This record gives sequence, C-alpha cells and structure tokens, in this order.
Amino acid sequence: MPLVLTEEQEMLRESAHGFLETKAPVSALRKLRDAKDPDGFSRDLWKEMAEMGWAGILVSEEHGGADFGFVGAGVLAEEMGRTLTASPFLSTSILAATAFKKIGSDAQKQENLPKIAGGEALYALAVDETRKHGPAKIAMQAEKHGNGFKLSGDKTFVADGHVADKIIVAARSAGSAGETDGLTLFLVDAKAKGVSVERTAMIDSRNAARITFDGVEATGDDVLGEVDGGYMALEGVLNAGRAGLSAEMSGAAQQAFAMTVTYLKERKQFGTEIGTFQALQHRAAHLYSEIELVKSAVLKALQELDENYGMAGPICSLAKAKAGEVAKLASQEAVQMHGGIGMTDEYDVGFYMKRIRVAQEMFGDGSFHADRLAQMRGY
Amino acid sequence: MPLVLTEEQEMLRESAHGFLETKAPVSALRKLRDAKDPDGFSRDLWKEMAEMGWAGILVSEEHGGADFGFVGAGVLAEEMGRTLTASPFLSTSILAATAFKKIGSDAQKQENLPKIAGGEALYALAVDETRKHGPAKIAMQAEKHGNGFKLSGDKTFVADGHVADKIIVAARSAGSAGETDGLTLFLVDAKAKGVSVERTAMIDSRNAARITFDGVEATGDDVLGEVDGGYMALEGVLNAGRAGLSAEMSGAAQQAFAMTVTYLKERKQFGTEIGTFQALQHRAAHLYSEIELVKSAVLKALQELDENYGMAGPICSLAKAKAGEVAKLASQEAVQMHGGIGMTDEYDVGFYMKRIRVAQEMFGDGSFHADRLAQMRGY
Amino acid sequence: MSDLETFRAEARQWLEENCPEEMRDGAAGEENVCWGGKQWKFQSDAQKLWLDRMAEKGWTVPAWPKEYGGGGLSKEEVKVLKAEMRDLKCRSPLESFGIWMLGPALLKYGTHEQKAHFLPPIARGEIRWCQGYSEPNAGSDLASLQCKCEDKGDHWLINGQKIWTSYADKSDWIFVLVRTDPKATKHNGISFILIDMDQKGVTTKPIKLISGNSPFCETFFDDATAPKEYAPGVSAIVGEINRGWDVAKYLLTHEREMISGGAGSVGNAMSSRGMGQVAADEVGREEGGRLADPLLRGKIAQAEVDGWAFLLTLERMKDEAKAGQGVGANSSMLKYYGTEYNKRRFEILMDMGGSDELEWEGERTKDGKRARNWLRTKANSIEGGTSEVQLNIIAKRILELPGA
Amino acid sequence: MSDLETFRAEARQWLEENCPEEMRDGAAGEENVCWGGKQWKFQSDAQKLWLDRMAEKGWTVPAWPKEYGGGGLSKEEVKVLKAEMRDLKCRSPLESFGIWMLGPALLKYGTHEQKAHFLPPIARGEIRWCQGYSEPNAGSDLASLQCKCEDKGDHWLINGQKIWTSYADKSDWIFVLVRTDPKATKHNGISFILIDMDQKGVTTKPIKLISGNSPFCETFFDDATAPKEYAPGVSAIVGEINRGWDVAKYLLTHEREMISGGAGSVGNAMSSRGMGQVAADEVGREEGGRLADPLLRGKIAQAEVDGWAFLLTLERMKDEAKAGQGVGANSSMLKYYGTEYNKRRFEILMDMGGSDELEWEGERTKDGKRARNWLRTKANSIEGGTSEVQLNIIAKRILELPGA
Repeated sequence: MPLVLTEEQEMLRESAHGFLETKAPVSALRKLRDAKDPDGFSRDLWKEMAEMGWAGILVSEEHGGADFGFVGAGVLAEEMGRTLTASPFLSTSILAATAFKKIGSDAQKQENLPKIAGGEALYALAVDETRKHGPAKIAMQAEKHGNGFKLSGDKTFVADGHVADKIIVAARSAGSAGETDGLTLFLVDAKAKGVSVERTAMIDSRNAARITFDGVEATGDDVLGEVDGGYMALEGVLNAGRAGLSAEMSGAAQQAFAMTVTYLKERKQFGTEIGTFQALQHRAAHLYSEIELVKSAVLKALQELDENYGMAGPICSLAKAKAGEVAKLASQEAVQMHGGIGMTDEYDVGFYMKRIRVAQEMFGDGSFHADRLAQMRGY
Repeated sequence: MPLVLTEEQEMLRESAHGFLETKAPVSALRKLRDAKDPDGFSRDLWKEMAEMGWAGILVSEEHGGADFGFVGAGVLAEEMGRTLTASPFLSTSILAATAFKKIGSDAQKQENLPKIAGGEALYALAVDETRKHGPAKIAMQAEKHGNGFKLSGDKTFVADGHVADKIIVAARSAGSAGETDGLTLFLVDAKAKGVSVERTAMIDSRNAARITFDGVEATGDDVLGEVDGGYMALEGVLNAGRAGLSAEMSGAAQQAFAMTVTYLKERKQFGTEIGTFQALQHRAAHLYSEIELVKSAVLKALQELDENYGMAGPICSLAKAKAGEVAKLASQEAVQMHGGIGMTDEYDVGFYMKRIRVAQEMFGDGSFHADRLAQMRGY
Repeated sequence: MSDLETFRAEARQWLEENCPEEMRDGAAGEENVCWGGKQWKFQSDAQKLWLDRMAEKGWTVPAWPKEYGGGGLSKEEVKVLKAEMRDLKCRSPLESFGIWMLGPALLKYGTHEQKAHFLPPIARGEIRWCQGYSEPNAGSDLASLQCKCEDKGDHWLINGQKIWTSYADKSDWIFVLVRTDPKATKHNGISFILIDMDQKGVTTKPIKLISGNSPFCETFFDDATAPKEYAPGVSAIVGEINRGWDVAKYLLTHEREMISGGAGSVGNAMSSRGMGQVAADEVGREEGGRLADPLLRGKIAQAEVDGWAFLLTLERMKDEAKAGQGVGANSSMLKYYGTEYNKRRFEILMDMGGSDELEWEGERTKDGKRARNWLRTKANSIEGGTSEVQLNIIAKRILELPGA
Repeated sequence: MSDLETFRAEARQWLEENCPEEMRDGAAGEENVCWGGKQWKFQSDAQKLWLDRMAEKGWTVPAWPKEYGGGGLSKEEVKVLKAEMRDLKCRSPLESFGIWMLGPALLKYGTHEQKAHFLPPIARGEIRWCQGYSEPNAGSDLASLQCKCEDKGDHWLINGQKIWTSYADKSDWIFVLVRTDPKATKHNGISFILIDMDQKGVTTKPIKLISGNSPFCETFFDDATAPKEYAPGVSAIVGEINRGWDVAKYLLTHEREMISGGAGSVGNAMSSRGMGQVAADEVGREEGGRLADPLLRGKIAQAEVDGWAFLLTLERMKDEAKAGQGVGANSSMLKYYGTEYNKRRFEILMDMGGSDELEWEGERTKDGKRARNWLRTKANSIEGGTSEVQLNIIAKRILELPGA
C-alpha cells in the first residue's frame, strides 16, 4: 500500500477541512471555554458530523456507518487537530467503535454500532488509574459475583467520561497489578448504581472524568471480549486511540507551524520581517522536517491498523512517540517565535500548546512509547 | 572557597600556557603520530615537566613535590587539553600520585612519591575489563596464596600501560563481579612474571594497553590500602582521574571553540564572513554558554577534591558528564562549521574530536555519570 | 567587635523589637507581598505597621541615601540586614518597580531635585510605579518604539500605546520611554519621562495570558500630559532629552541581571529534593529503587546535570565579579541558559505529573497550579529580552562575531 | 504473460547463463566495486567477463538509449532487472561518476554528437570520470568558483584548482565547472567543460581525511587545455557557454537525491538487528533483559524512533513522487535529516562500542573500522551541500521565508 492518501481519502480531507474551518474553528473552542459549557463541545455540531458520516467513520455499512477505515478516521482526526475541534470523536467514534467492531459480540455490535454511527449515544474508555498511562498497572477489581461481576475501583483521565452514556472499563478479574493477564473489559451504563462521575476540566478546555466504581454489578452480557484475556483486546483499542491522537497532534502541529511561518513573514523587527533571520529560518526548516516525519509515521500507523490490525502495536507506538514530541516542539517554537503575543490568551497559539500537552499524555507519552518500542525490539 | 583561581593558580596557568604553546603544540602530537613513536609522548618533554614541578604537582613537598593540590593539577590538565599534549601526566601524576597519597602506606609513599615527582618512574592504573567502564564489574581474581596473592585476569584501556614501570591494578579478592565489596588494589611491577602488556594505539594517537595477568604473585606489601575494601579507595582515585580528564576536555573544548570562532571571522562565503550568519552565531553563542557551565563544574570538582576528598564523587561525576557531552558538541560543531577543511587530517580540528572521544569514554561517559548521579540522588 | 558586627547586633535587636509577629512567617508567596501605592489595601494592621516602621528607618530601601528616604547603608551592611531578616523570617516590608527599576535609574541619571521629589514616596510605599517600555510593534526591537511625546511649551503631550506594563491597573505613576524627536535616528530621539496616571488621557486594560490571568496590562496614552516640571527643578524627563535610550539600556541590563541572578528557581530545582525524587514520589519506583519510567529518568538525570552546572556557574560568575574578573555580557548568557533551563524543567515536571497535573480547575491541582506555572515559564525566554536577543548579544559582545 | 513478465523471464535466464559464479556473491563491499577506466586492474577474470557481457547488452546503464551504449529499457524494466539481479545476488558490473553524474548531465544537456562520443566508453567502463566542482575558497558558496577558462581560439586554457575531486588520481577525464566570463555576475559566466586528464597541465594530490585515507584529491590545472571540439560537433563544453550553472544545479539536485535516497544506511540501522540489539550484545543486559546502560538505552530508543520515522518518510516521498505529488525541495529535507541522523547513529555506535572501538590499529577492530566510519560520517553533512545549505533551501523554497 503506497504511503499516500487515495483519491477518496483526499476528498474526505478536503471536505472535512472546509467544514471544520467554517463550523468549528478555534474560536468555537474558545467560546465553549469562556461560556464554561458543561459538555465542552457542541451537541449540534456532533449531530451534523454524524449526518456527514463522521461519527460512524469506522462503522461498517451494515451497521449504518461510512466504513472508511482507520486512514479515514485519521484524516478526520488530523483536520480536527488543525482547528482544535472539540467533539466526542476520539472516545466514541474511534475507541468505542473499534472496541465493538473488533471484540464485540454480534448482539453488542447490533446494539451499539448503529448508535455510534447515528450520533445517538456517547461512549468513553476508562483505563488509567494513575497519573501515568500503563494498562498493565490496572488494579480495579472485577470480583466474581454469582453469574456476574462486581466492579470496584477508581479511573482517571477518562476522555469524555463526563458525557458518556456508556463506559467501557478495564478491570482486573484475575491476577494483580503489573500483570498483563487477568484483565477483562466491561460495558457499563454511566447511570448504573455505584458509578459516580466527576467531570474534570482539563487544561485544553476539553473535559475528562474521574470515575469511581463502587460495587457496580455487571453480567456476563456486559463483558466485551474474553474474561481474563482483555489485555490484548485493550491494546488493540488503545492502538487505534494512539493513532487517532497522533493524527490529531499531526494536524495541530501543522497548523501551529503554519501560523508561525505566516507570522515570520509578517512580523517586522529591526526593520525587516523576522523571517529573514537565519537562526529562525533554520529552526523553522528543522521543524518542517520533523513534521514531515510525523506525517509519515502517522499515515503508516493508520494504514497498518487497516491492514494488519493485530500487528499495529509497534507502528502505533512510533506514531504516538514521534507525533507527541514533535507537536510539543511545534507548539513551543510557535509561542517563542510569536514572542509576547504568543503568550496572550487572545491569540490562538496557546490553545495548541495546551491541547498538544493533553493529547501527548493520553495513552502514553513519548517516553512510554519509546520505551515500549525498545522492549518490543528486545533491548 | 570562591569559584575562581587564586593568584598562584592563575600564575601556574599562565606559565603552563606559554610553555605548552612553545614546547608541545598540536604539531608535536602530529609528529609523534606520524613517526609512529612507540612511546607516544616525548620523554624529554616529560623530564622538563618534572623539572618544573608538574610531575609532582600533587606530591607533598616532603616527598619532593610542588603540592599544588587538585586545582593546580587541573589547571595543568586544562592547558594540556588546549594543546593536546601527550604525556603520562594523568596516569602518573594524577592517578598514581593520588593513590599513594591517599591510601599508600608510609613505605609506599616514601618509595613512590619522590619517583613520581622526579619523573623517574611511570605508573598506570588498570581498572576496566570490558568495553564500558564500571569498577563494580571487575572480575579479575586475586586468589589468596600463602601470605600473598596470585593475580589472574585481563585489563583493557589502561592509559599509558604500554610504558608504565608499575601498574596499580584492581582485582577481586572476595565476592563476585557486580559487587562493590571484595576489591583490593595491588602495585605490580610491569616486568613481573606473568604480566604481559599489549600496546593499543588509540584513535587519539595516544596509547593504552591491554594487560594480561597470569598468576602474577603479589605479597602483602604490594597491597595498596585495605584488602577487600578497595572499592571506595579506587573510587577516590578514579574521581581524581575523572576531574583531571574533565579539566583536559574543558581545555580541549575551549580551544576547539576558539579555533571555530576564529574561522567564523575569517572564512568568507557568499561574499561575507560566515560568522555573520545568524544561525551559526546562535549555535556558537549556545556552545559558549555550555562551555561556561563546564568550566564551573570542573573547577568545583577540583576544589572539592582538595577540600572534601571523600565527598567529591557526585561533583566529579557532574564534571565528567558535563565536560564529556559539551566537549563532544564543541568538536562536532568545530568540524561542521569548518566544513570540508575540518574533515582533513592536515587541519588540527580532527585531533580534538579524537582526543575528546577517548577522554569522555575513559572512567565513565556521560550516560554512566548521569546515571550515577541519579542513583546518588535516590531515583 | 568590628563595626559590621556591631551593626549586626543592633539590626537584629531592632528587628526583633519592631517586626510584628505576623510578619515573621517568612511567607514568600506572591500573595503576601506588600506593593504599596494609593490603591493599596493592607492585608493586616501588622503589614502597615511593619512598612511604616521599616520606612521610617529607611530600610525599605536600605542602600539608598538617607536624604532620599533610604537607610544609607553600605553594601556589607545591607547584606547583614538581609541575612538577619532571613534568619528571623521577616517578610520584605515593601516591593515595587519603583524600588527595583525607577529608583536605580533616578539615582544614576536623576538630578538632586528629582531624587528628592520622587524617591521618598517610593521608599515609604506611597506611590506605586509601573514601567512603560514595550509597544505592540516594538518587541525585541525596543528602540523602534513610536509612542509620541510633543513639546507643548509648558508641558509634554503624549500619544501612543504601551504593552506588558505590569500592574499598570494598580499603579499611580508610570515611567515611560517616548519618542521626543521623530526625525532622529532610531536610538536617538527617545526620552525617559515620568507620568502621573491619574488623568483622563491614561487608561489601562489587563492582558490575559495563556496561563490565566496576569499582572500585565496595555496602557493607552490619548493626549496625556506631563508638565515640563513637577516642581522647581523637578523635570518630568530623567536624563537628557532625546538621550533616554541610555537610561533604558542601563535598566535593561539591570533587569537582565535581576532575572539571571534570580534564577533561584533553578536553585530550588537542585535543592535537597530534586526533580528525580519528586518524580519517584509521583510516578513510583521499580524494584531496585529506580524511577519506574526509565526514559523519563534519563531526561531528569541529564537535566539535573545541566541544572547543577548552571547553578555553579551562577556562583562562579558572582565570585568572579567579586574578584573583579568576569565579562559583563555574561548576564545575557545566564539569562538565556537559566530561562531555557527553567522551561525544560517545567516540561519535565509536567511529564512526571502526567494526567494528574492536566486538570485546570479544582482543589486537587489548586486550579492547575503546576500547569499554569508551566505555561508561565514560556514567557521567561521572551520577557526581559528574548533568548534570541541574548544569543545575539553573546555573539556580538563576547564572541565578537562580525555583523552580530 | 504481460510484456514485463516476459522481460523478467528472459532477463533472469540471461543473467543465470551469463553471470559468472564468482560475481554472484552479492558482495556489496566497497572493495569489490568495479570502477573501470584505463588504470583499472580487474580483480579477476570473472569481473572482466561480467563487465564485458553486461556492457555488450547495454545493461551497465540499462536505462540509457541503445545508441549511446545503454540498454534502452523502460523504468519498469530497469526495476525488474535490478530485482532479478538482487535475487540472484549478482554484483553490479560497473559503478562510476560517469554513470551517476556525467551521463545524466549529458543526456539532459548534451548534443547528439557529445552523447555518441562520450557515453559509450562510460557504459563499457573504458573511461573513468571524476567531478571537479568545489574549490578551496568556494565551499557552500559553489557559484563563487574561480577556476579560469580562457578562449584561445581553437582551444580553451584552464588555470585553477579544484578540491574534493573523488578518485581524481584514478580517473581519466574530469568534468569541471569553470569561469568562462569573469565579468559576468556570479551565477553567470560559468561553463561545464570536459577535460582529458592525460596532459601535463593537470595534476592531482590525494587528501587525507581525519578518518585516515580518502578517495578525495586536490586537482590542479596549470595551463591545462581542451580543444574547442573533440571531434566534429563534439564541443568540450556541455550546454551553452556561460550557462554551466544550470547543468551544475541539475547535477546538485541529482546528487542530493542520490544521497538522500541512498540514506539506506538508515535502513540498515532499522533492519532486523537494530542498534539496541547490537548494544545489548556489546554492552550486556540487566536482569530482566533491558540494556545494562539505562541512559544509553534511552538514547537508542529515541534515535530508533527518529530513524524509523525517517525511513517511512523516504518511502512516503517515493510514493508521493510516483503519485505525481510531493515537493521537489524535499530532497534537501531528506539530505539534511538523513545525514544528521547518520552522524547521530554513529555517535551512539561509538558510545556502545566503548573502549573496544577506540583502537585505531590492529586486527581486533580491523584497524579501527567503526571509529573511521564514525569520523567519516562527519563529512555527510558537509559534502553534497552542507546541512546549513539544505536548511536554507527548505526555508527558501518550501517555507518561502523572506530573504532566505
């Protein structure tokens, strides 16, 4: 598969680009933030996205989706990264859709995928319990209880957990924290008894949640995939999320860089455009190169998820590590090269810096994924 | 103690500077190399240095030395670094002198320190057995044998081992590789039965040796310091060596940088001195800053060795880590900014790159020492 | 007993007797600083008492001459006084841009009449000053400033805009760089003028930073005025007319030195509880005791190498200055390295903080304190001369590279 | 069967029948390359036989037109041929600057007569060419070259010096950039001329690099000559007189693309046995299997992230080019990143090699092979346009920054 977008994917990008620039520019996020919107995104916009087939971008046509695959989802994520569009796209349309598609039972697919595609229900994935990502660290208990389970434990950094109707949660049905064996995924109703959701307003003006499960009952039907064997299934879903976040960061980095280059051409100091200063030129040229590397790694990760889902772990780690580091650099250079104005809330550059910080942390930062690659490569 | 040289130390520096520029410039090293000199340094020059009190710079006046302390020794090492002077200064005047001074018996001091000060005997310290430094990794056996020991094992990267009259060697009289307990230091005659020395010509046109000990007999009188308790004693000597190497690298980095700045002012491209290009200016200014940090760390390490010898481990690690990394950067920038001419053997810059590579590797590179600092600081 | 020891004993006794108990909590927090000025609301009677007592002794500005409201102390005595205050955990009685910036400028460039008129109210905390330097179109290129100041016979007429005027909305007076000769070449034609902000022609507007609120304002001058003389011999302009750039340069160097000297944040980083231990507490350890995140550990270890070496460099530069050695332009090097290091340190602190430190609101993170501090550090390498400007200065003044 | 598959089958059969066994060792080592030329000593009869047979078929330069000694193959056929040769482990029959550089230049800028005269001997390995571009005072600023070429009626008179002429001492002819109009502005007045080195006026002197010996020479022209025409219609000058800069630019881009495309060394780095595993073998592992040197491990992990992403970028750029997308100036980006990465990789290889790889002589290190390779990589970011020049090109052509 050549490392370029197909014509169809290119068209998707162009239409997404146009739509988001009009309907969901950075100013929309700013407005949500300033209004202290409790959802943190526009439900109307989400409805429109669903109508365009974005919510179900990964969902097969049989379940009412557009079935564009991970490359298509990545194209959307990248464009949303450019405009910093707030939406439940990652949690519902990438994470949950992947989970149901890859490990859901027929009944679960039937029940949930059409709702995703239709924008009718919102989902969240609850994995982490500590400040740093690490699925093997999961300690939350799924105690056997009659025919079912009782779930108890605390989850943090659950993206869109504050609005989710259903929560996919990873808990330990066997073994102990640190082990990969013994994890099980459950689908839990957010309103179920024992579930308490605390919205956490994050630095990027998006929202996550800390969720406490206090003896929440789950039946066998609520299990997603295999009991005790959820680690690899979870990894698959996380990889999709990592690739999606990488695509988003790629878009954010490209946009922050584009704003910087424009500024370099316009801003005058010492009687000339600051873009004439060679030290800034070289830093910009270096950053350009780094962003090109990000684009390659991200596209390859998305393609691999489409073609070779079970083997996509390493390339998704690559994309997440590289995109995270470069996007951070892009946002730092953007602020520094803009100077004082880049530090003001009035200017958009800071929004990029904040979103990138959150996105690079979610599901493993650069250190996590470089370390993981080293382990995979046997050293 | 203020972080500046005393008047006396400043005078030492000036006289060393003048002497070395005349007697031991880089061209002298080049000549030794091209002549394939088997010693790799000039014995006549060493005699002169001894006469000036350099060989015995650490040796107390009672033993015929100049007793200038570690700061004095570092001043000389730094100046030798500027001119890449080849001499047994590190091995004999820093490592061996420190060893005798700090852990030698009265008899050993009486016997060896005057010889060091007089330039009459050469010494070498044999520590490492593998490609990467690590005293705890020592596996060489010191088997109890009657009242004495039988030494068996292989040492590598023994600076000046090819010319040493006596070798201070660290071997394991108890415990096993990986443990810090159980090491003992011995003073062995290079001509003793069972010692075989292979000269290794190094990339910096200096020489080291691989030394094999095959059942070499040592008596109790040959033990330096305590039996089985040699690790901390060895660490002390190594710290002195690390500080000395750091001072040498500081000098080498400063000189390579000075050559680069001069070249930036002279070389013309595109109708102007290349020093007018802002990208090069900023890189040079950054390197200037880094070198200033090196100078501070090195001076503090030398002062600490003088004032607080037993506690100097962390600061010596700092100096070695910082000096090694910055000196590498200085040599890399020197070659790159000189362009093609910097790649030619005819030009001196390559000599600096090579010497710095060796010096930063000896007794632990940047990774080793940063890791060691992290351990010392409890993480 | 030497004179200095006598002074120490006396100072200590006076402090013990006069510093109210509440002012001896060593509180360094920004929220406890007394800034003075007409708008100032004292947080407690003790705060007012402490200011009044110290001002009376001249010890709010102990190094200034007594005739201008200072303590007339020698450098050594000032050091002793500060040491004793630290020892007794006395709060600073007063901080202000008048003390830090305008005072030094007036002491160097002002006339006796100007000093006598303006300095005592600063020392007593009665008048709060702010600084009007930057303009929206003159960032790093400060000398290209456009704020216009016209000679109207008995008064000056000022029109223009300043940006990054810290606490302008809380200040009474402002010292401003203005262009008095629009025809002169860039660095000429600039004057340093003192303006009373209590007039219709001066308005301010706060600037919100990416980290949330900020002390910064925009300040607008619309037909603002200043008399030629505030009192006989008390010119509104400090130094010569059209030679204000000299005053500005002096204050910029002064500011850079304060920032690089105050790179004490780096010092905190290398204090007993370093980044590595904080990380170990937050992220956890592997068996064997090493930080659980091996690549993060490497980043921290390398940063601590640089941080420690930088601290030693601050120490060395101080010692060199004392010994009469050293290079003046090294303040640029310290400013550059210190601020870049501080940014790097906060990147690492955010790395180790993970998702816990990404919450912008709420008790747990004290409303995102670490994140806001992290964002705030991004300005370190912009304010007081960007890193790029510092590197230019090093290239020019220290390395003497051509065309720099 | 498609035409291409027919071609594949035929090519394979021919190769199987005609490639001598000794030439099927897939030996890629530099020491096994056949360079051709008048001074060439074949290493074996098989090497000569293989060259002759391939030259006869035109397959030393399979894409060149048949009339000029090439194979006349289409792009797709060339790919198939290379694939079959790789599959059978056939050595390349001939490599040379004539094939890589002069050939493409002549094919694009030469006349029919020039092509017919010069290309076939290149294809047959009879004439070895070298390249005379750089001069001691014109490094990155190539266009400031001074080598003088005067019109003497029936011949050209050349005086000047070239540097970095690879293998000049082993070559027969040289293609040279010379100044034919000293009065023209810098980029004008340059011509691209072909000179027979077998004359008194041309001498060469090898350059020793910091890594030891090197293929590079200095080449001196002292009243060297070239006739106006080597044969009827065969001008010594390629392209128009005084328009040689066009040819030079074309070849520089071509060279950059070769270098960045040949960033295969990065590919090797990411092949099955990566740096990390080499390091584990050399440095050892901790219990648990991680590399024994934790900070080195982190450096390698981060480098492998960049190396892999770079490889994918090479792939993507190729695919974009195929799809008719892509930015031409990206060859500068690839050249910049690839060479800088290669330097970094060798720094790490030296780190992991430790003292064992610091021996300059002796069997153990094959006379310091890794160290010499490490030193050699330092030229990567200088030759073929420095990293700084590539960054300038990116800033100018891709980012379109002002004044770049």
